[in-house]
Amino acid sequence: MQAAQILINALVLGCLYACIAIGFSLVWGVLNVINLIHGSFIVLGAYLAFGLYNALHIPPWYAVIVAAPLFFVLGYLLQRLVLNRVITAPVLVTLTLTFGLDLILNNAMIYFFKADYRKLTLTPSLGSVSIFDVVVPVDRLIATAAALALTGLLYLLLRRSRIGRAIVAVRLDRDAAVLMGVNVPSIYAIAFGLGAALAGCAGVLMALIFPISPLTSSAYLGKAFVVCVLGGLGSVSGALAGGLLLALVEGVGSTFLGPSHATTLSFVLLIIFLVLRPQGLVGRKGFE
Amino acid sequence: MNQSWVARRVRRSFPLSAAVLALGAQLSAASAEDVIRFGAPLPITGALAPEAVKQQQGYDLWAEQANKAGGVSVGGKKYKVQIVYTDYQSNTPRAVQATEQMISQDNVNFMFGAFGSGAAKAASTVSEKYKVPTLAATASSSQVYDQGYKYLFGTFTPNDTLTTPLTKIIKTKVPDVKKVAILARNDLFPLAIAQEMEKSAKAEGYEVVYSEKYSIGTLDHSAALSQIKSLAPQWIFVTGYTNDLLLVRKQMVDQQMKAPVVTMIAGPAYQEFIDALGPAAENVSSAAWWHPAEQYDGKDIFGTTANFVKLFKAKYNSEPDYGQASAALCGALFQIAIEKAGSLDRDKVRDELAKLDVVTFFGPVKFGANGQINSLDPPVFQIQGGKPVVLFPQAIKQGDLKIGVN
Amino acid sequence: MTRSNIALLVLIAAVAALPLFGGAYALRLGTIACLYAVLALSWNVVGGLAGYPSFATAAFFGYGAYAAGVLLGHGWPLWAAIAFATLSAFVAAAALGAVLLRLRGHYFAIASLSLAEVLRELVNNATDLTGGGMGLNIPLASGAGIMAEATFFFFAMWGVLLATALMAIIVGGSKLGFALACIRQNETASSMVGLNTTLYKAAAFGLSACFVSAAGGIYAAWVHYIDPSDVFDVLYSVKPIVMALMGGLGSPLGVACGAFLYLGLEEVVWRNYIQIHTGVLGLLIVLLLLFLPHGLSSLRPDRLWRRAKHV
Amino acid sequence: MSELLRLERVSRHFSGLQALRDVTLSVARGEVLGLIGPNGAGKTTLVNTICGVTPANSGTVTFDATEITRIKTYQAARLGLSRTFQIVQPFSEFTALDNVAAAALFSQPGASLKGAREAARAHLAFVGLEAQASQPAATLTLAMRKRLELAKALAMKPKLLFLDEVNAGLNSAEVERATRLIHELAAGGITIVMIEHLMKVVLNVCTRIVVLHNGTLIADGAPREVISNPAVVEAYLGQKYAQRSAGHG
Repeated sequence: MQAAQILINALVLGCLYACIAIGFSLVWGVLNVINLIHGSFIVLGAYLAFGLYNALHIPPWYAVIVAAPLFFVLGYLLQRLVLNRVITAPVLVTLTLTFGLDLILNNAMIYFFKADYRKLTLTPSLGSVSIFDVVVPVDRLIATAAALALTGLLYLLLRRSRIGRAIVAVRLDRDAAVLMGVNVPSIYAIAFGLGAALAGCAGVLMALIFPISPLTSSAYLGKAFVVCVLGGLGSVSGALAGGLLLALVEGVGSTFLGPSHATTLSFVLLIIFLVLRPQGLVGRKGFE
Repeated sequence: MNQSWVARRVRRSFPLSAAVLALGAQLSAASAEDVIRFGAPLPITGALAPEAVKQQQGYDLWAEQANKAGGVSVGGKKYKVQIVYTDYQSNTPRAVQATEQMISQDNVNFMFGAFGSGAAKAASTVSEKYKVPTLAATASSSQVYDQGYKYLFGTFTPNDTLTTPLTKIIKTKVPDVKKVAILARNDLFPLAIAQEMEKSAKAEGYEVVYSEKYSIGTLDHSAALSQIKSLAPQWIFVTGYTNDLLLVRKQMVDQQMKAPVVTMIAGPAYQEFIDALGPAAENVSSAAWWHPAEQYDGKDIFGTTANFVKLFKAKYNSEPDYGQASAALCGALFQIAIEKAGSLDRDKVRDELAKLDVVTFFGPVKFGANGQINSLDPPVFQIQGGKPVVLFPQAIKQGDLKIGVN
Repeated sequence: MTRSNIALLVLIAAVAALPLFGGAYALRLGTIACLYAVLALSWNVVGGLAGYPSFATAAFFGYGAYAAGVLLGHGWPLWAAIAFATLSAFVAAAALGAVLLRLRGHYFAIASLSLAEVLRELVNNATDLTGGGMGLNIPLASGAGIMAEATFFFFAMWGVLLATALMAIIVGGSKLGFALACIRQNETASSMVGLNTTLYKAAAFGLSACFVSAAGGIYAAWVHYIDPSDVFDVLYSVKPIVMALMGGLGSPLGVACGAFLYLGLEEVVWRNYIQIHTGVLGLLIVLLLLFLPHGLSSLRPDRLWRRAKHV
Repeated sequence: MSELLRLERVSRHFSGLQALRDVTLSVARGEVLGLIGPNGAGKTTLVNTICGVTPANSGTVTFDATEITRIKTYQAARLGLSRTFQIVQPFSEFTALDNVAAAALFSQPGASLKGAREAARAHLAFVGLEAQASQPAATLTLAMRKRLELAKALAMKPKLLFLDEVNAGLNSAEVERATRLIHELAAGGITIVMIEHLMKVVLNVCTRIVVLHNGTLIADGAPREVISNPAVVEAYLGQKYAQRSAGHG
């Protein structure tokens, strides 16, 4: 019985992890930038959901629709005005720059929202549903469904739309894309905007389940790292594969080794994958 | 990927102007006419930031009351009170640096300890060396007071004073409790409480079927909780800070975990915990070093507990919890000691603190030889009907333990 | 022995004069300044010279703090504990480097970043050895008064700084430094001319670890109480990079100046903006990277016209 | 003449693409072997496989009587296998002198930096670059960089030198000068394997030619015979043209 419960937990959590990681993976894959603000974007999204729910009673699954454009614009401007100036710099500079930006954003959130923990509690609490004594909370199911919808939407965008094809082209080979007439700087800005929108939406969904505080941004960022490396970069399937693997490892690990070893296990797994299979489960070798 | 863009070695014949060390060193020390300055290092940023807000509220309330009453009388002369804050970023080494900076640079007269047992302990080494009396408002672990320091005092009784009375109540009130599960945050204070709990439980003959730690920043506890659920303990004991306990409690409800007794320490005492969880907080039991329902008639500036609660609500319009109360108490105790010593001499004030035996709004205060208070019975309480109800000590009992948490 | 290296040694000698006129707090700042310079100079060997973006400094620092802390707890004298921490860090980092340094760019950055995470969790869970989440008490190395202890630890850290600076200078002029420069410019071409890249990279990673570990050990003895989330804090990995970028990558003198400058800024910012100092620090980092990618040393007038040509 | 390099049934594939198929080849000491074939025939892959950049998936490579199939690139360099790159790979921030010094320093373990710099100066003089000794490599012209590659290869005191299209992108005067250098090297007794498209140079310098097409050796012999061999012409110019030229032999 317990095995089924762990499996279901891992499945549900895995989709959430995928949703947390997909924006980060897109920015890393396309712009070749490790975006350390990603965690704080998620927390900002959670605050937005908290504000909308308490002030205007807009439940999170609708708030996602509000969050996406807002965060897209935020991401687009941030890339255009700040990140674009150092986009050709080595990883050292871009990574440290996003670290600096994260310090600013995180500190601003502590300053304006005060650091204490907030929890978005839906007044008609949704309780949980149980299928032959495996119990799953409804709000988590909704978040997982929305997460899958979000990743599916991105998958379609990348596959079907012109912008999507251009983004994938830039990810595969920037120089070739330029020759094909792709306006790379604007694609960078759009991709970063998309990444921020995905982070914001993930944050809104997380607000359903986890407490909201600027201090959780590093936890979200850590998960995004591990999921990207395990699953493989810049692709939706990679994020899903990585998310599910991480959730399974943490679930099994904490059951048999104790919860405090779960995080250790995930980072050890990260290093093993990095050394043996840097392109991840489903990624393709051949790009930095 | 060729990295010559920045990493190119730049040949330079002569470096920048002289080292900037001098730039950072000096800060003008405020002129100290008749003002008593108290140093208060707080984790304003970083993981413990929510606790800093509470501590500051306690200190400010006392300072305001003291100054409103004309200040602290030192040998007949009235001195204003000023509290010097600094942010040590929830980083213990920074707390040590902040303590030394306040003592040697800002020339504070006395010190309030940093938040929590770890930082308070590390910083106490510095204040001990400078022989500055320090009152730690939130350091409960006995390890903090095991270095034989003379200038360190703490207003929280040892951790076992929380777990032992609780275990006794459960032993008498809930006879069918046999198996106990303990889940603790891997941090000094929560881990120390969990270890004390394990001792008290085993002393009462309970079988501890699960005793594990969860790492700081864990987002998802469902794996650990489902394992606990499969062991079906009657008593689930979880330690951590407000955020962790909110998360654990919510995920227990998500997994429909039921148990006759669920105890959580250091969360339910906070109003945010009750507001955030609503019905899920029902019947969760806990223990803390102080509770607004207590009725003590103190000799300190606040007088009765009720008066303290009234003043606190007037200033911050929220129920005070034990963290805020303890911070205000430290101010009040310093005031009593200074007025008794009749001087700002640190050794005299220290001796007064050591000899202290006074009833305050917080309860009877008497420090043991190691500086840790040993005269209080921390109240045990349970959340009933959305309000914390005191179960122990007998003097302020408000209700009986309700069984069954779902 | 280039002029900039001589200037570096002169600068370090000048720092040694601090106890003559500084109080206990100035000594504390001086000790932290030496610590920062050790971190930055050590990082520079693998980050500046070899061009590998290492975020592993925090892992080595934490390792040194706990290795020495545990040994001091078991009665070892301070110098023995520090020596062990230094040597074991070199060997461990060299072995680890041979594996991790096969990765490049982002992948190496992430692997080195998660090194500190893994080490912190291992220490967190080895409760009986390291005290785990409860932290570790380290017995007082010397029970003397305030000034005596402050001066003792200042010179201990200063000694490590001197050793690190000498290492940086020697490596800069040696075959190892030359090899690392080749690797940074073009690793494939380097192996084509017979350069055993794995060996030299592992040596560089070891050198970037041993003195940081020594500094970690002295730090542990100095603060008497350490806990995992403090000594494995990611800031110990990021700060040396910002310092090196501030001073101008590659040259030991620039990096050391960057370290001292960073401490000055951090102290001023931390003192005056209680609520928003992390934000201000973030702003400094962003402005530095956007407008002064070659570090402040590129501000000198005679270099300005050359920089203009680049833009 | 004793044999210096032997390849037996060497194959190499890149996940599906069969770059080399059962190549068997032997190179004697002092030979100047021309390695020709259309683009994508696997010429550079063959050199990379010998030097250990892309180790062979099957078959064996023996050099100077020691098996080097699984060798690491830096070990190959130290055994005296040195090469120039089709796309030039200098250490751009180093001066020309340091570029060559790097080769001298690391190819002979135990060499000192000072000694390597002195040796480098001599090699630079040999290729006529001593005037540019203290110039950063990035500022050299293409022709100069090609010669710098040559000087670097020489600094490794090679027993077997691979020249990968060393004349590509050079004007006729520069080709003339490069060919003279290769003559001098061959005269000095260094065994050379040249990947080259300019038939004029091949015929002028090479003592023997092998032709690679789709990863397999399709011809091996004296330069004159090989270039008139119909299979070779077909490989280069396609089916139709081959019949016509065969018609009037």
